[in-house]
Amino acid sequence: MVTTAQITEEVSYLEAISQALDEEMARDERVFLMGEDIGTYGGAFKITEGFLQKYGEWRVLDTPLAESGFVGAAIGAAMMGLRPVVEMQFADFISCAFDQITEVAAKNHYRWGAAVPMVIRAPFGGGVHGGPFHSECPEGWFFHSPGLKLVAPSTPYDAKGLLKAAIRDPNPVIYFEHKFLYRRIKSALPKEDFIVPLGKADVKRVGNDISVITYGAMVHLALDAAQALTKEGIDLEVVDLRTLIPLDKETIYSSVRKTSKVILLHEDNKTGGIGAEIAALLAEDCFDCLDGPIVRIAPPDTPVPFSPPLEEFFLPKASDIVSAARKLAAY
Amino acid sequence: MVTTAQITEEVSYLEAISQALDEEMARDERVFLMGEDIGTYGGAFKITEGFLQKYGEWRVLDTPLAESGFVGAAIGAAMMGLRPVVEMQFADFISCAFDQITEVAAKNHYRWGAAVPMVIRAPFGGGVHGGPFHSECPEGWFFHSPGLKLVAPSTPYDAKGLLKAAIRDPNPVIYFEHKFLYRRIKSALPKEDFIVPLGKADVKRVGNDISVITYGAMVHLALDAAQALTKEGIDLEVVDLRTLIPLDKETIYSSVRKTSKVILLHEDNKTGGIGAEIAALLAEDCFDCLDGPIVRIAPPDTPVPFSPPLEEFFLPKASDIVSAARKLAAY
Amino acid sequence: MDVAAIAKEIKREDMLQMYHYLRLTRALEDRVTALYRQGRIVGGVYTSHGMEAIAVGYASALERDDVIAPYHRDMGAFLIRGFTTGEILAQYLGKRTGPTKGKDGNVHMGDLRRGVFGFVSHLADNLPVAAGAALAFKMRGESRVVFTGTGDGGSSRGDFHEAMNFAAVRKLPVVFFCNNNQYAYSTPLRLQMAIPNVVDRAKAYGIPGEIVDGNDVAAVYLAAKRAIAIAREGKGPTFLEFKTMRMHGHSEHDPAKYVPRELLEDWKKKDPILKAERLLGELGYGEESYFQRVAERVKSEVEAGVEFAEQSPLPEGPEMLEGVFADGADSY
Amino acid sequence: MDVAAIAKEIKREDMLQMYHYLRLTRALEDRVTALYRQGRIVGGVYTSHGMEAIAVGYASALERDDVIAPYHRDMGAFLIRGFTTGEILAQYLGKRTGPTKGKDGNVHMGDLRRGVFGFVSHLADNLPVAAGAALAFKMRGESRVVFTGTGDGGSSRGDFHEAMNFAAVRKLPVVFFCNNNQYAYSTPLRLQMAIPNVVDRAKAYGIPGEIVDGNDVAAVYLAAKRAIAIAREGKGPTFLEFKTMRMHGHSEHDPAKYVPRELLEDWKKKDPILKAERLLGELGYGEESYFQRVAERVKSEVEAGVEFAEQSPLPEGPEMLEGVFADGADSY
Ligand SMILES: Cc1ncc(C[n+]2csc(CCOP(=O)(O)OP(=O)(O)O)c2C)c(N)n1
Ligand SMILES: Cc1ncc(C[n+]2csc(CCOP(=O)(O)OP(=O)(O)O)c2C)c(N)n1
Ligand SMILES: [Mg+2]
Ligand SMILES: [Mg+2]
Repeated sequence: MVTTAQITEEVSYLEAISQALDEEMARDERVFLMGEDIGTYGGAFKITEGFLQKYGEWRVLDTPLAESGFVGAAIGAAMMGLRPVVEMQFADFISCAFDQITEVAAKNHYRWGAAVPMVIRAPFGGGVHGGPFHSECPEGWFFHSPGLKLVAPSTPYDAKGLLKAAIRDPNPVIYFEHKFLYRRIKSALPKEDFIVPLGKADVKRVGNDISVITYGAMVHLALDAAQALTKEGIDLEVVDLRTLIPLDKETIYSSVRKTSKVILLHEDNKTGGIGAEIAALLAEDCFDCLDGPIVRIAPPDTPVPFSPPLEEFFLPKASDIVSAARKLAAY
Repeated sequence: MVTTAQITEEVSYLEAISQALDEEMARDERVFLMGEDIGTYGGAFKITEGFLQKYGEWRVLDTPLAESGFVGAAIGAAMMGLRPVVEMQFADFISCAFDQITEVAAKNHYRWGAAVPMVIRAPFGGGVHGGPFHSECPEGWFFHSPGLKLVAPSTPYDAKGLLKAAIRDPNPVIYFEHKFLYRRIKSALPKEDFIVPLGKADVKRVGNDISVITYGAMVHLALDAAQALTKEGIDLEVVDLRTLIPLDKETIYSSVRKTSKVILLHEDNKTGGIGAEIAALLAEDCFDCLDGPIVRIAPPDTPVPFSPPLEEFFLPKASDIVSAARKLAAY
Repeated sequence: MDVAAIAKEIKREDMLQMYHYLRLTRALEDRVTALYRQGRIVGGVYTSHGMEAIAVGYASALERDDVIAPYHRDMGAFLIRGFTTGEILAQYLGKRTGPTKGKDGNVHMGDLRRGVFGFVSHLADNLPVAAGAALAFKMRGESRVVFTGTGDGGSSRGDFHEAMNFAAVRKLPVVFFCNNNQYAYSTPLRLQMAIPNVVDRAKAYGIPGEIVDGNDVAAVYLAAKRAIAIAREGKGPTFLEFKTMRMHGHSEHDPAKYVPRELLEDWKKKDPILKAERLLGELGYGEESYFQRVAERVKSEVEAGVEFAEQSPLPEGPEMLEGVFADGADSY
Repeated sequence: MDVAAIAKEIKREDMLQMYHYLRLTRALEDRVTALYRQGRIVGGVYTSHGMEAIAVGYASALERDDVIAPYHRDMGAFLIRGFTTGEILAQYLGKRTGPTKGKDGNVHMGDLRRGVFGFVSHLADNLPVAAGAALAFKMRGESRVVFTGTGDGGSSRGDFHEAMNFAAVRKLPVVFFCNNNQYAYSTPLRLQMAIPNVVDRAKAYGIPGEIVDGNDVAAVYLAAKRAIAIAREGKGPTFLEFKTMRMHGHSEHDPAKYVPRELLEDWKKKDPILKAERLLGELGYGEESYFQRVAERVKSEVEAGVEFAEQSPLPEGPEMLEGVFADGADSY
């Protein structure tokens, strides 16, 4: 994936996000940050640590506790030519700004032609024992809200490149960054400026038997399962969507045309999740090339429970993929 | 569908809703109404006309213009033993109460065991030249929010029976009533008390060739298309979901097992709509009985446009169903 | 306020221009209402009838590169920003030549190039957005101001609170107003709030507030000027409560039987056009014959608009697919 | 307030019981913090350290069938409503014996049978819910009252506004409080609001407001009593601002370097337990040896809780599937 000669030392997913923000702020003075505790404190996850000192309190704006208010303000600032990047302290609190996002930001350009170039960063996902209000995957709601672009990186490289692309995009983009990955994965990044274009999925592992289509933290689960299955001679292809809207149908379809079998994997609740849409697309557009049922692996339709055994049961596991793959392979 | 001997005169969809509210309020003094302009004015659509006089201003509560506030208040009242029925003036404004609905009402019982028996009435849907903010179909968002039940009747009988069932249910229920149907369809209703149980779909037309699975105003479109197709010898079965959550998989599956071909039809935007979920369920659970691609008919991913030719283009048409059915029949 | 003071503080041409826009607003909206009664309008119609002085007054007080995030009875603001009667009527008829090309209807129009934000139905949603525009001006050190508002009804919404508070904390150059026309649809003030004046809400944010006669275009203009000056000097937001009365139904389909007739009779005497004419007379700027000439001028402006709108084409169905995403971003 | 007046207005046994709960809250939370440092707590820990007098004071002022919709630093309220130290510690350890059976963590517990609403993370979300409970009481003609609140931070949210306004319009029997502990996470008051006191927000709703020393349990109790009485008499909501200081970090992982040390030193002298002991001494209700006995009693109560919690089983994975929907509805 990294094709350049100049490589930095290993950078975590969290640092990659931080770098992207820093570089975009340095590159473009229109870029500024808003959110709760992002200034003095450097953000709940310390992504903007040191930014206040570097960019001052008008480009690193600590807001009152009012998600609808500051998302709305970002919309206005965006229309006036700025490039706001708003932080939700946890993705879960995005529900408080839902109306501004879906009714104002998403519909503005369609209704009266004014673009809203802004990014909402939403630290999402479970596995950190955050319970029902600090573990949510809210992407499904916004997947069904025309006018928004949605991004969900799984690696430091994608995290950095997609955030830069999101900031440069003239549309409202929600950037789902997975809390579980923040400090758990690292990789070396190119030294020079790069972006990962919105709308392009990435085949994280090439394989011939079954396509696992996924995004976010689940990509790593799929790779683990793929690894485990090699000894059984089952060869998984792992497609990382990276961008959820616009969806890269081409990459999805060409993978499925090759393998003829599909597992859709996500961490968001099953019913009405993004897997449903991909299943529907495949069942309509690739019906003839399917050699088995389209399998979804996703949590049940409940809030994210708190206690470790409950959360573990809730979240998809590599073993779920392994057994689904075995069944599909035998189909 | 109506199996009783005692039949009233013809009642419109709107009157059926009104009757359900009236009868439930008379039957159970815990039932009360909240919303904007539902009292003196009788509601934007006049559904509660005369209720203020009959039940007084504490059971027909005109609220300040504050959807989050009064939905939250309904939650509290419900927990204290009342049975609030809240009216959104238009379903579109439900975005303002999104946080209370998804984070408080939906998760309350799961998190700490307190039931929230309340109903939110949401007049939804297009075809009335309401434009982007008075035509929305917001059910897709809530379809992906565990803890809510969702209902969307297509006939006066279902409208009345489902609303009564919703009011008697111990969970938060969003009742999507289609504005386009209010005064356009009528039928005779049983005189005695009846409910339509939540969670049961209804086959509105029995057919052998293709299952059209739909709900709300689109049911009538499907019936029109079915009618048109009889002369071509294509026999549509029209399944009216009626309840969106919990979904009646049994009825869906048994219809599709019979016909082997499916059209999923809805008025909500295509991507991430309820059709996607049903396609995914079928592609997993009924894969072997499918004799053709699963076809979705739904509006493109845009807001609902205002001007008549634009809105007409946006909305599904009977002719879309006819041509999709022809193709599927020939498959 | 006495006439001499007004003569000193408002230029003659500004007074006359405001009178022109009062008449133009009235004529345009009356024509829209007539078209509505004939069934020729697509969708609903919300007018500023009897409240025209508010938008005309505040929009006249702004500079050209200030921004307006209007509320739903601010027709005068569109006219002053150069939306033609033709464009506006095309909007009501769902024509391609309307500012939203048929994508949206009635007062849901906006244009970044003319510094007017599209109105969002969800009341008070545009208040945080307006605060954000003001934030941009402040961050860039521009001396521009944003003017925005909502109705008495809209002041109950959370976004009102969040916007006012944020603007106050950051001393943003934005002026908030409330068109207090006594009703939110059918809901009287007593069921909306337990305070005598909407301006009491300003105290929650530590920003100055003022009650203004919303039917007096000169008073609106001067109050707006003061608030705008405060904002432009970097001293932060002001809240203006314009007292007025909704003289028509909530929208044109609503006979508003819930409004006591006497109340309407009372307020009819305070009609903003009558008031303005009285003032113009006292100022010696014009009398009956002048008013007649203006009436004729605006009438022909409106009729030209009707002709334009009626002759304009409807959009073609597939145009509805365009514009969900932007390719690039203009700004104002 | 002088000691004689307090002696008259607060019963001895109530004073002593409040002291007990202050100590119990402190001991329990200190123990939770210690467990957190040992890595034995699941998830985050938010304490009321140094602010215990607020929940202890108001919860003591309520009658048994009044309802509490607590904010996230109201441990005393749970204890007073009969949540045992064992249950609470089980909650922190994610055990099946906690009030949420492991479904949720830390202060996110509630129990309808004990009249305590589950806390919702989304700050201020419970304020409209509390107003709705009060609405139910008013509609049924019951003389019950709801007590709810939020932090200084939470007062910026729209739901705060919508709840207070609705409660004021309908004169609902609810008391709103603000725990003003000077910070919302790291954000100082000056970046949250442009008013000197959070109580100024009450003016926007036309409801009475009062500033109360939040570290003085007697003051909290008496102010709560007054507000509760007003509510019970049908005279509507009151807003109480409890001035206090967050003495720990936002949560136990936060060293709170952004808080000036002197500020903490100052407030340490105003510790609510110290204050209460001084008062008890002045009232002649108790002195050092009594305080020691209470300290020992609560310590053993906490240790019994630790033992219970640690010996309790974790839930089994599939239990997470239960309870999304209710089969029937209890109410309180
Ligand atoms: C959030 C929201 N809820 C409901 C509505 C429906 N609605 C449109 S206008 C209106 C009344 C508005 O009253 P007010 O703010 O006083 O303005 P007015 O129409 O009186 O000028 C209502 C309830 C809306 N547009 N937005
Ligand atoms: C709507 C919402 N946004 C953000 C958060 C994250 N958060 C949790 S507590 C907190 C600060 C709360 O401050 P305050 O209300 O003053 O209460 P305190 O913790 O100081 O007692 C924040 C930002 C949240 N819980 N809810
Ligand atoms: Mg009004
Ligand atoms: Mg605080």
